[in-house]
Amino acid sequence: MSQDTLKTGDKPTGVKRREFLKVLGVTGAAVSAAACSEDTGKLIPYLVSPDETVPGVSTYYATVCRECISACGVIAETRDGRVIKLEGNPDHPMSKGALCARGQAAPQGLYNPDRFRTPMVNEGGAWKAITWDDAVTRLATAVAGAKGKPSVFLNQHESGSFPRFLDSWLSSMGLAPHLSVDAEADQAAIEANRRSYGVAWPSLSFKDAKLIVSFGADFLDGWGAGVSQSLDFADARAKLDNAPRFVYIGARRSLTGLNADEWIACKPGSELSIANALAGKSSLEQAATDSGVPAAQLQRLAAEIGANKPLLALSGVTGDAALETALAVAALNQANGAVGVTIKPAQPVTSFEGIASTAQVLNAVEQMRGGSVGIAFVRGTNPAYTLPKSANFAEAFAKVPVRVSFSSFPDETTELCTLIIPDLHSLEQWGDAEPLRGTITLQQPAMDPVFPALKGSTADALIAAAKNPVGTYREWLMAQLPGGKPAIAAALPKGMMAGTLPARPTAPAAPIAARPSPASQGDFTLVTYPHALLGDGRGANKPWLQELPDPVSKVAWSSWVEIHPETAQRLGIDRGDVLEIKTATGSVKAPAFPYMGIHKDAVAIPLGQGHHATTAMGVFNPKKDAGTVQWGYGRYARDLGVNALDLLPVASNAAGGLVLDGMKVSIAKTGEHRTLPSTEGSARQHGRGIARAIEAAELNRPEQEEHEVLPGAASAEFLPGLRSPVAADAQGELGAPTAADQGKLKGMYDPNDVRGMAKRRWAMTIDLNRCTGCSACVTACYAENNIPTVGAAWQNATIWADARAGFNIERGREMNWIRLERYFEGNPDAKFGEDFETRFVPMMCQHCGNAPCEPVCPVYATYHAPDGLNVQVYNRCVGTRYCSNNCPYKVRYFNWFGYGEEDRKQYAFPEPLNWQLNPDVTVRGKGVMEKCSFCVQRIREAENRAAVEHRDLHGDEFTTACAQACPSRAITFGDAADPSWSVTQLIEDRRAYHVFEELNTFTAVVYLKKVNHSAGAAAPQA
Amino acid sequence: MTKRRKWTAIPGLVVLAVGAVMLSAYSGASSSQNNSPVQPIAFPHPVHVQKLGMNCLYCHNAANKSMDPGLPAVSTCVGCHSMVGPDRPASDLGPARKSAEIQKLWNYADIKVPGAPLGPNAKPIPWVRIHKLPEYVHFPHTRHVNAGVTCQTCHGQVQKMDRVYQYASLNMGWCVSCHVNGYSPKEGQEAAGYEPQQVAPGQAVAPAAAAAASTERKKARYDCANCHY
Amino acid sequence: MQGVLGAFHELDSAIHAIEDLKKAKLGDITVFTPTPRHEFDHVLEHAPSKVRIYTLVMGLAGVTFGYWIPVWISDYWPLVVGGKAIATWVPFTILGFEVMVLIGGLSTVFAMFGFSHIPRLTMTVGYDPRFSSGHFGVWVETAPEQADAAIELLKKHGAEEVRRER
Amino acid sequence: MATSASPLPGGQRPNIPSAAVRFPAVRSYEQVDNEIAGTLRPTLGWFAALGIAILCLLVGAATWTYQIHEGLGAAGYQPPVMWGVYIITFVFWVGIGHAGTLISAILYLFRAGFRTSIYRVSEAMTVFAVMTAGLFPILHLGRPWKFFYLIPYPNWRLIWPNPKSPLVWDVFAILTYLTISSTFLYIGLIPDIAILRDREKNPVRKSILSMLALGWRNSDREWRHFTRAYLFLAAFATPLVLSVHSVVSFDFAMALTPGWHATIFPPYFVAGAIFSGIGMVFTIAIPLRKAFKLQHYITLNDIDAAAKLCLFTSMVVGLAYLTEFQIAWVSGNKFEQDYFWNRVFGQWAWAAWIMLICNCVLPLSLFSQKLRRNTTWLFILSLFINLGMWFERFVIVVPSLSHEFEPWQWGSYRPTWVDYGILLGSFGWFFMWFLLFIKQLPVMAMMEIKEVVPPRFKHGHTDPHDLTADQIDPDQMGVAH
Repeated sequence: MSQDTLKTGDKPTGVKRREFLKVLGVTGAAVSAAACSEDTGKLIPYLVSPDETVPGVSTYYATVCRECISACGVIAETRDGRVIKLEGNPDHPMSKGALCARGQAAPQGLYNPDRFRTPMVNEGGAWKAITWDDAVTRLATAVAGAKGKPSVFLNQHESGSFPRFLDSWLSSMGLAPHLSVDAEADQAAIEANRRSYGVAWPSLSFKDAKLIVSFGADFLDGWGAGVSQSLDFADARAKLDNAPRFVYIGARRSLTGLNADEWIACKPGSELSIANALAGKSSLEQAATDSGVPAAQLQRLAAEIGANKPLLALSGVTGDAALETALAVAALNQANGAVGVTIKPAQPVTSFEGIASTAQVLNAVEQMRGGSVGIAFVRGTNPAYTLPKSANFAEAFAKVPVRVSFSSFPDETTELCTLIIPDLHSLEQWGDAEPLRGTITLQQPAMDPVFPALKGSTADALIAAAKNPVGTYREWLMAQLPGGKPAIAAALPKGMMAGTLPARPTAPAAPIAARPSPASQGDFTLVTYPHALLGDGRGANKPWLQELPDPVSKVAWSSWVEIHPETAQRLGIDRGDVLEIKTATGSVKAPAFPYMGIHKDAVAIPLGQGHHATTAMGVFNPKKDAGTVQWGYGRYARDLGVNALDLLPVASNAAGGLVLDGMKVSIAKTGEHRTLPSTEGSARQHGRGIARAIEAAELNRPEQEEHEVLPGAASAEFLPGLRSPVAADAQGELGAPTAADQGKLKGMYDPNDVRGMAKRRWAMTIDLNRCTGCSACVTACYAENNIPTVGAAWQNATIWADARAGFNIERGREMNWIRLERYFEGNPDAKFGEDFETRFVPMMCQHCGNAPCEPVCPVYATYHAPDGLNVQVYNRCVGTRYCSNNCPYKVRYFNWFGYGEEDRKQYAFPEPLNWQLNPDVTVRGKGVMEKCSFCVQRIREAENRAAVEHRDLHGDEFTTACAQACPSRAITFGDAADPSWSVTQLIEDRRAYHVFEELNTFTAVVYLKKVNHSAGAAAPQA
Repeated sequence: MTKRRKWTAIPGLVVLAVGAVMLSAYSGASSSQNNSPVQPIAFPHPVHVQKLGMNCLYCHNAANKSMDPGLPAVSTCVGCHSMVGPDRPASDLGPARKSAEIQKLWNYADIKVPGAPLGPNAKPIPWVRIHKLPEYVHFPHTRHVNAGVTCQTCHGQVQKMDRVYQYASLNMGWCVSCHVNGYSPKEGQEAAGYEPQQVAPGQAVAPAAAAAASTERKKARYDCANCHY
Repeated sequence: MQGVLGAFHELDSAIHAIEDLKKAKLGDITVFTPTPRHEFDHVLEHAPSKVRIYTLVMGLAGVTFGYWIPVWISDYWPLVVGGKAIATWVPFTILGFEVMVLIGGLSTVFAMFGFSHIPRLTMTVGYDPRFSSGHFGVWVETAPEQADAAIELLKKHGAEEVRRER
Repeated sequence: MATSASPLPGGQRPNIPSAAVRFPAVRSYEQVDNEIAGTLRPTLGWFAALGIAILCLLVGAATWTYQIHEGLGAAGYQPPVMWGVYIITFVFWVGIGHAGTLISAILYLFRAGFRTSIYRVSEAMTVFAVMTAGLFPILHLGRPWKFFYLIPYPNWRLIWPNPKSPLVWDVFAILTYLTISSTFLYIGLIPDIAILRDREKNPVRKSILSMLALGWRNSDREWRHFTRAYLFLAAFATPLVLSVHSVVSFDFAMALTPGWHATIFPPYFVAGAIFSGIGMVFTIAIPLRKAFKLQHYITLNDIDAAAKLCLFTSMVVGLAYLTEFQIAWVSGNKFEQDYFWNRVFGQWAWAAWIMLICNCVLPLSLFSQKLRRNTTWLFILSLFINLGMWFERFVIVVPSLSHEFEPWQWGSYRPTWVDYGILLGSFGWFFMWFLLFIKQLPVMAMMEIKEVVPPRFKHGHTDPHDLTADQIDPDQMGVAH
């Protein structure tokens, strides 16, 4: 592979080629297995070698994740000056070492091929690249020109000192203070929290609750501080005795809802009356009629609430009664002893402080439309997309003479600006955050800017523009932080320090001046919600997040309309039929997704897709368009799906938050049909016992007699799987050659014969009771193992081939080494109102002791390693695909195209995305099979370290990427042959089982059954 | 009938051809063994190692810490050579002369006068790579160096090479045979070209020396996933 | 090498000619026939072909080799696949069989070549293109002095053409 | 010994008189030569056919080049259906490749008279079919340029193929089969080539034919060893035929996949192979017979006999199908049952029914002698049989994979133009070779026909020697009395 030769070096990309060459020259950087050329290329040394780094060895920096407003503490793994992976910071109270899918995908923002590489100015409608200094001088003159006139600064909400710095700068320039915008935050909940508890966001303790009731609060997919909430929720549910039962009330059953034991499917907007009824403010019968929920069910719930204190009730309603509902729920909490126990105002999540309401933003838009505004700034946020079309942001924005953007990506708003000074990525600049009161998290640059033309962050630009004496933003920041230099120096390695930042001003919440918007007609109610992975749309330009199937619908690279199967059947709508959804304010067309988890009178559409450039741009062609600016939020997001906000009128709830659901819509079949790019084969298990569950009551009953499959007796059947035959081990350190049989017997014909078995067996347990289906593990795996994304429109064949986004996924060609299977339990053709259960199963290579894939490979490309791994040797593989045919778990993935070959149009890592590639893992070329390797590179790294230090591996010394990322700690990895690894205890759990045990594959992955808390069992047997 | 005889030779030729193909395949004729490219600067290993007694790890400083041996940064060269300029006085290394090679180094490092640090326009030296394993092979230098495998075992006696060449074939078979048959420190010493110290009978041997002289072969795992992942 | 060649159009005449030639002991007789007629074998009374021995021996050699390759390969670089033993003889039977057929079959053919002296570099004397289409040929290898007797004998039996060759 | 019984005069074994009238219309050896060698003159129609075949081949070659360049994704694979048209077609051609050796070897051992006239054609068909089949395992590789990893040869990696893998068994089986069947064909050809050599005037062609004839001169010694060797080769080829398709069936039977993992596969596949092979023989021999005006060699009796064999194998295949369902039914194995239900009544019903109708229903028409002797119908039927047998392999490969253990990974399959292009190319490749063959070498074994054509006699049949023996009896060859 000639990546490391000079000839590629003179490509006129803005990338710091030299740096890159240094790196690739000295490290055996990850490149295609297929391309094993004799071309040895050049070795480019450093000029001055950085002191703390050793080539080929990772350095880790603690910093902050800015992908959502929670601001978790993360650790950036850098190799030879490049960030190659983000991981949670184990010491950080927010993330506790875990990291969600969006956080994992941050490097794809850093290395996004569509990132602005230079500042740009729009002169007479034409964009022109300029130097950073030039841009700063233009900024200075513009600001000077706008002095005294009203101004607007829309900044993506972030925790920390920067907002304060920004306001001080603005006032020094005689400009209005900025608005801290976040389109995802539940403003009603925040306002209700303020009124009831006095803080924007108290930290929640699921562990201490006896009953969890959520009114549409999706605390596992985007509502609030995702990672810490999942961790806590998982811990709560993992308590096998008196774990809290979880009831979800809402018109749509979100990922959070799917994790509930019971779903109370109410009419959209009727949550308020249910909450009031439960709080005793009104009659349950009234609530029943409003919500269409049988009264008996509500009575049972009421009884349960009475019987199970403390309660944890949450409201995430986004209708126009959002605030009222939130307040009612707060009352419910106060009435049931939640405050201080399950809801802790004393430990507020400070990252939610100081968010401006959407109403304020809309008022600012009106101000702009007034024409008086002299200058407008946008940073990070994308109002042209995140505000309803009916707000006519573009038209209002156009009235402002000078429009400056500090955004890094060519999105809808940036395209409307006149001057672009791209901010550095958060991994490239200094900053701070206070996610939890009292914990200041430090954000330090983990690497030099990818694009050297960008000389500084927004703050640096502002300072430079103001000729401000404070020097760099870093110096200013250090001066702000408590404890001074030594304290900071001490804190930096950990990335955290104790102390609090000054409180942030919060504007009083007020709804926007009611604006007459035509009332929509139609017999369906619309529900829109932020996408679990793309959020308000900011994730849409990251291929990992596009490729990662939505946890609920399992649809990728597309929008969809959720409609209840019963309704669909009534209207003759099939899965994939394109529906037109109409309101008075607009209409969208999207394929139907029949989903049992939606109210039969409602349709739901996720937000986040449907990015468009102002002028149509056509399908991206990697061979031709690589150089041009990809407006419409980049090549990966542009023209995918629809933006449901087009349907919404400009209306806000009492807290000033945008009303996302409740409006009437009419739906019509267009006659078009589009196969959904979904990874779902069959949503049912067909009784094959892949995802197993057990009733809590059942579990707590004393052990049954032996022959019963369920309790811990399993281990007998497990032994063979958790032992592995040894060969090819000349040293004998793992067993065979020095074993009793001198290594003669290397077979497993008799699973109970222990001779010739290895002393080491890598194994894994997956606790289905903890798994919430959030899919963070999947993205972590993509990041760790250089897995290509295949869904982009141009990643199909060339001649007479379909260039449609997600087409490869329609054909089942996704490459997710670990996938999350979502199985529905219960009546397959249930009518609405019949509850159903959902089970999530992370499925990856099971590393079988008797692997069916191995003997069929004609070239030994896959075989059983002495330490129990089922190994795939890419460079030996000739691609007969027999192994995949013979794999009962179907966890082997084939490189149908040259996803890993940079000269192919299907190349999945276009410059500079390839900077993120993990040098320890071979990038696979076309025509080879690949699969989960149990992160063998991490195993080898640990083994090497141990060998050099002349010691054995310690228990739990390291773990796989998926286990490390998992925000609910469902995955445990370790050596099943060495009791010092915690996995060995978990294997003995009485919930443990193998998938397809009857096939005698003796898998190394042990699943622990999910525990259900059905309504009947919920009554406390004291 | 000579015409008839000719065709009887054809099978023979076929057999020969097949034999040749197999032989070349077996002998690894495809590898780049003995390849010895011209470097941008003719760096004399013998002078630095044998005369000046520098250790390999002085420049290739990551070899014992990392997968990669590491390559001296230009600043490392300049560390000495900003003083040791092109104008070489007479010394035990030779008569007074003007060293074209050091001049080249100065040009890369953008140094005009002795004692100057790296200049503003310094650029890295584009060394031509000689030892290159395909990217799907992960070779941990640290593990081998720490196991006492001398550099010369794989790279040949670089200290004697005026121009470095690829010493070993670096074929898979070559790697594996060592893992299977094992490696003894003594062989390493011999490969490195060090004389095993003479020990008079009854004289105590320094443990290090004894270890170095040991002929006990240490084997290694040779299943594919050790290097291919 | 010299002798007399007679070309017959009828089968029986050729047969009788051969019988008399044998009685007259004029020399070795070779018969050319467009298609194998066992009448000739009866009169010539040749021993049965030895080809079968080669078939047997090489077949056995083949099956041995066919078993040996996979066993050797498996033990040469012992890799465990599917938890099976390293050298699993059962499936190797297939390879054993195939190699037996291959070697046995080919050696049968080569044995046949050897016995019947083909490939033959030169067309020896005593052959005529007619013998591949419709005629039966009888070639007697005789000394010149006995040639006339042979010619006369062949003619008597109604050979269409008789010629003396050297 | 005292007995009134009187033995036959001459004490010879009585012989089969019927053989004399096998080819009533063939009178003399010369007529055989003239008529059969006469078919070798190229005609315009032949050039046209060859042109079309080569065109198809070029299409296939171009398509493959594109597929190699783009990656296997250009074909219509939809995981979990990791095998598709290529493997289906591979098994299809291997199956075709079976009738040849069957007819020439097995019928030879069984002394089936009707073999004589059609075995050369079917042997040639075998060799070319196997040559075609042999391409597909390489064609369907993700990295075809690395196919040599499957061949056991000493190499500097010190690593060898995995002898436990059915695919390696395939390599051995297919290569052996190709070698043996082409040797068999060639050995049978030598005397005929000698005939052509002796007839040839053009010196260039003559010298080439001389080389091919290996200096064969029809001497008694040559014939003696020749017939013996031919017998043993036939004895070897017979079990080989059975083994090869069994090995091919192991590709499936050795896997866990529901619908594949069945012990019935080897006999089932062999029967299917013979069935499809005979179908292909009809497809080829019937037009050939017309075009070359060889009706008096390939007589209706022969065709009738072959048709009976066809009917028989068709019923064996049908039985195999039923047995599969029965096994699934009694096995009580959920995966197996789900799969077979899905095969006939689910997603893939259409393919399954094409298979059943073409392979089990239509051939039943052969119970009628009128239809057995109606070449037009046989030709049409043979086309249906070829189609049906292709779909049999489709039904085995695709539905099994698309409906495996893991419901989450259930899928479908739709081939693209690339698959069809290469399929077309394979037919082009096969027919190119076949057409070249029929105009260069005799499509019928002249010397074997001469065996059953009575020779010229002078004094009628009153000779002490058994001159009525028109049937060659290999067992008696060279046995002295």
